[in-house]
Amino acid sequence: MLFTSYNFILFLLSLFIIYYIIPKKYQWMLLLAASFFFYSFSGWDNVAYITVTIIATYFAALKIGQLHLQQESYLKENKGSLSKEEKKAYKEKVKSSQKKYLLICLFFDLGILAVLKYTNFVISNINSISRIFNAGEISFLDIALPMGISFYTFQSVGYLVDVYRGKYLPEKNIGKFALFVSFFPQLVQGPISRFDDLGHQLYSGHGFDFRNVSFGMQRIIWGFFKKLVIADRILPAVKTITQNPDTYQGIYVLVGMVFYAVQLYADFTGGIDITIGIAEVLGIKLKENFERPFFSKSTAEYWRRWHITMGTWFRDYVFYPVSVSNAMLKVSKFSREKLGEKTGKRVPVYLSTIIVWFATGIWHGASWNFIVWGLLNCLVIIVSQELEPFYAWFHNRFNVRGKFIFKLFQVGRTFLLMSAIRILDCYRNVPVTFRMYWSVFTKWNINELFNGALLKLGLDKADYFVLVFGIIIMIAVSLAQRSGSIREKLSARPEIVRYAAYVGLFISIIVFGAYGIGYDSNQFIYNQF
Amino acid sequence: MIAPKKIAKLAVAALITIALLILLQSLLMPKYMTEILEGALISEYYREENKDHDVIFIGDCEVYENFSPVTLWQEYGITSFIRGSAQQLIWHSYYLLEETLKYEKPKVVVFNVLSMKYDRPQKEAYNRMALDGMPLSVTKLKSIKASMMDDEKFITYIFPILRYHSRWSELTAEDFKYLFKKDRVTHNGYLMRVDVKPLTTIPTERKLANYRFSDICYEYLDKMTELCKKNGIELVLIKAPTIYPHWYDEWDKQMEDYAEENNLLYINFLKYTDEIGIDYQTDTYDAGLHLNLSGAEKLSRYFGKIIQEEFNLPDRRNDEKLSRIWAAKADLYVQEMEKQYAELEELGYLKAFNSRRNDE
Amino acid sequence: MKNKKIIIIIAIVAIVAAGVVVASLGRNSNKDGIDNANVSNNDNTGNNNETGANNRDVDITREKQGYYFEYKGIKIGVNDDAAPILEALGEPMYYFEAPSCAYEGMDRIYSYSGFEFTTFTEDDKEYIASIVFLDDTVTTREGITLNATLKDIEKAYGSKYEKSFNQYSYSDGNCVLSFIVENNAVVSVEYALPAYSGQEG
Amino acid sequence: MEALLRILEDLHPEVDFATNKSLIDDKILDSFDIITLIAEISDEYDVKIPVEEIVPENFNSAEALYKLIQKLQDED
Repeated sequence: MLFTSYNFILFLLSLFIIYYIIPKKYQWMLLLAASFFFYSFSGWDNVAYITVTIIATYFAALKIGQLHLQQESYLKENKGSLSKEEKKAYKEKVKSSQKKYLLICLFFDLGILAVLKYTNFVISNINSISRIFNAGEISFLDIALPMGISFYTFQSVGYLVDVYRGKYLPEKNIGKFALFVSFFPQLVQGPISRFDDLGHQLYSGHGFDFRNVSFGMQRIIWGFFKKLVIADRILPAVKTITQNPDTYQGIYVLVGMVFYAVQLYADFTGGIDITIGIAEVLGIKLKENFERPFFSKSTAEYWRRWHITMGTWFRDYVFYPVSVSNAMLKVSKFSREKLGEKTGKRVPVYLSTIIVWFATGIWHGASWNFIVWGLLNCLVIIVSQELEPFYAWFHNRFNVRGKFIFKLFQVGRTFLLMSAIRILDCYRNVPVTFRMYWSVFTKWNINELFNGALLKLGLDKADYFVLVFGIIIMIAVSLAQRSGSIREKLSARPEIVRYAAYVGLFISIIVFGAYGIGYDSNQFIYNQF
Repeated sequence: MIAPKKIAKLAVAALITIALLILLQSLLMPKYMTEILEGALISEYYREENKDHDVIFIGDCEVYENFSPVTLWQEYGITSFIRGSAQQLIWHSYYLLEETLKYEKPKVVVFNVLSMKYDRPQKEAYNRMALDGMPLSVTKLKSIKASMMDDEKFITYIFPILRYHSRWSELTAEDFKYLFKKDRVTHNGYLMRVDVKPLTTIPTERKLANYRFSDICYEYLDKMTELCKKNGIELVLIKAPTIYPHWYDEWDKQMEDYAEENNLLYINFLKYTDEIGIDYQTDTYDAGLHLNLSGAEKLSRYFGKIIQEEFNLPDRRNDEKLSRIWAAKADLYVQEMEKQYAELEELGYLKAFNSRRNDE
Repeated sequence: MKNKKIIIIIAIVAIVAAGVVVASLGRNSNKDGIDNANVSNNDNTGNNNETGANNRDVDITREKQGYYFEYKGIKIGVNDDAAPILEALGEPMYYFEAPSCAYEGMDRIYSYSGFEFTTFTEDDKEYIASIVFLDDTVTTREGITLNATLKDIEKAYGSKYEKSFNQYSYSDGNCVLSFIVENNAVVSVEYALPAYSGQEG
Repeated sequence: MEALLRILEDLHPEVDFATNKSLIDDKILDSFDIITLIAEISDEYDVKIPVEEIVPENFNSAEALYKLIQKLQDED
């Protein structure tokens, strides 16, 4: 069921009403039922996959939790009678059996994701290699990727590893744990939540609080505005440009990049606003996933403000474990000896970064586009890290660091760089993308921007008018958000202004939204990940 | 809970918003006043104060282009109204009849059987033209359910703004002029056209794999027959004298058998074109697909005599009130005729019907 | 010290470049049908077909595949651009046009000796919707015409047809070639776009 | 403690690690620095900081970090 479908809106409204009618202690059960009902629309086989992941993770975490408790009580009982070595040996024994459960469950959960998502990709690569030796071809598996599998798998893995690290005890009630994994708003495209964050909120009842409901509703409407009025309206132009690389080159590639950056931002942040809005109406606070990413002045900063929960997930469950693992410590010792202290230190860090970015890329999609997307991001981060001394030299040569113009330059540079790399999502494959990058420099057709060619991209004057109107509002809101939440500020203003804002936004969605016959409302981009 | 004062404010705000949306909706919905007049046919019936007709026609362009209620009145004193719409399918016709019976009880209902050949919804535009004009009612909901195409959503018929919102960039003066009041484009449902385009060729008849009408069509025809029987109305099945789309003999046979089984009157005018006096060189405006004014008057004169005798419909021209009403209608009828002739003289074609064709 | 640092940077750049090169190896991996979740086209088709939006043959003499009719060397296939074909065939014997109600479309029928075809209009251009035989003076490229028998059809086209009532249809994905057989003699031969197949004239 | 301060200064000379109590919260130390720090500490104090200890409380100030190192030392 799409977020932008009438059924979903009906489902949402009825859920809100029932949620606040029934007694608080049944609220989490209602949410669980609603989440599975929502998920069943994407097919019962998908429900089977998510249930399997839930059960496997639940039992593995339970077992690991029990072992923690056993260890604690055992150590407390014979506190005095054990020597340091015995205690250490016992701990090792418990640790290794816990590790066994952890690895089995990880292999299982991530295995499902890998098989469903990457089999065809692997087959196609094998085929392309075998085609060189014109050996036979393997036929493809026709499995549709379950909705949101990448998100709920990562959320379950996060929970399992936290329990293994003893951060908190596992959830005893399988129903409650199932709700944590399948909580429908975040199921489709995140944010990827942590159990100690979301768990208790889901299970504790929430009374009707007008402020929550009104703020939540506003956020939902704001999300729909970005998705329907901006993202879906600019989509045809992005499609025209990126699906006909032979006709649209040179300046069009830049136009395509900027348009796609706008579309992806509006689509993804819009979807997350709807998600967080829904949770807020239900009295649940989800983690913010964006913090005005396009105002960041460097790539590293951009990746701390875009898709934050994914970033922190990869940092806590991939980057740190990898870079602190014994293997990596050995590498750092080896590199420090061979290459000297200063550069030697960097090798393990960069190696872990590459690993993380490769994982991020492949997680985004089963194709070389995304792998290269990840690696390019990694390259930019590493190069800018390496250029630190150059930056330092540059800054004390011309002290422009504070100047507004320089900040503007940095923001512009980061925006263009990120959009350029991000366009890999759209082009058919990597070579085409690189050909397009190259065409930007070689094919000079800037004049095409002004001779009305823009109107042939599937957008007419009216569309551009709406897009400009929408983007200006989006930028204005982001600027205002820097000094506090818009909704707080708005609630302080007189009624007429508030009424105009809420209803104006609502009506502009109804009238200017790109939905209905002729637009066929599109899935959220991140739905297919 | 929330303070009562706040609830009152919310209620007021909600009402204002709803009013705003209703206004926007009527602005954004197409008006069908200067082009594609066929879209305005259905809604006209509800603005007719004198809903007292002995004969009701239902069907597609083969009724609203080929019969003239004013002629039926002038020649035989028969009061009639045509509830036609562009490519009206049989389920549209049935539910339209069901709804009309809420307003009045005619003596005779005339249904053109061409739509028996369509066993599935054809085009969203035709659905909208057949349904948007109807006021919200249970019958309308049933009709919507029966006629929706796959990509259509039910809610967009309840709140048409959800469908027509994208027209904001195509609004013309017409949309503002006819925001609240609409002109009358027909004469009791007859869409007059005086222009002439002689018949040249009749396309060859193509073989079909299966000539039998589909079950769904027979189902609705049975429902229509049943509804008329229940209300003591005479159902007359007709096939208008048009040369395209082709009316196969096998189809004609099926309608004859059906009429016999349910003892209904079935007339295939294609067999009586000479008696009616139709001359396809002067009586059609699109080379034989539809009749023009002179053709429609001839057909009405011929058909009026049959149904008056068959069902002894009273000649109500002596009813003082009715004749005053119909005299006014006759004046409008003549004015329209003269206007169209003048336009034809001046432009060589009728603007209202040809504006889209020229830019095709 | 200096050159060691440069080696490191080169190494890292090499790793990334290798990734890119390998990717270009995998170039044709995206062509053969896997759905690479190409984000921008949300209709999830993933691989857009090579011949652009609508694979309509403009050059009438070009080699064609699948079912199409040929008359005096002029190749006429469904969904083809009608203009060049009309020009090549010259003045039709009969021409009939039928605007559907409220101008929601315009059917045009062009009749020639032995066959006729109807066209539909899209963005002010006419495309062929269906081709019908009028008599047995014309045959399909496989030699079937009116009064042939079912066996002849099966011999020419095999038996993988779809039968509905007495109509036997063969489809090549773009065009539906259908024969109506009454008491074992072909009475109708029609090439049609799936949407227009079996439509009465 | 001095060795620890020396390592920290080596990473960010401009920061006064003795007094600063919010190295993570103010985003002074990013994930790069944390990793290099862990590698340095494992050389200097021969103690391996496990992943579950990489939390803001332990890294927000030099004292907290040093307390962590001592805890890990007497555990082995």
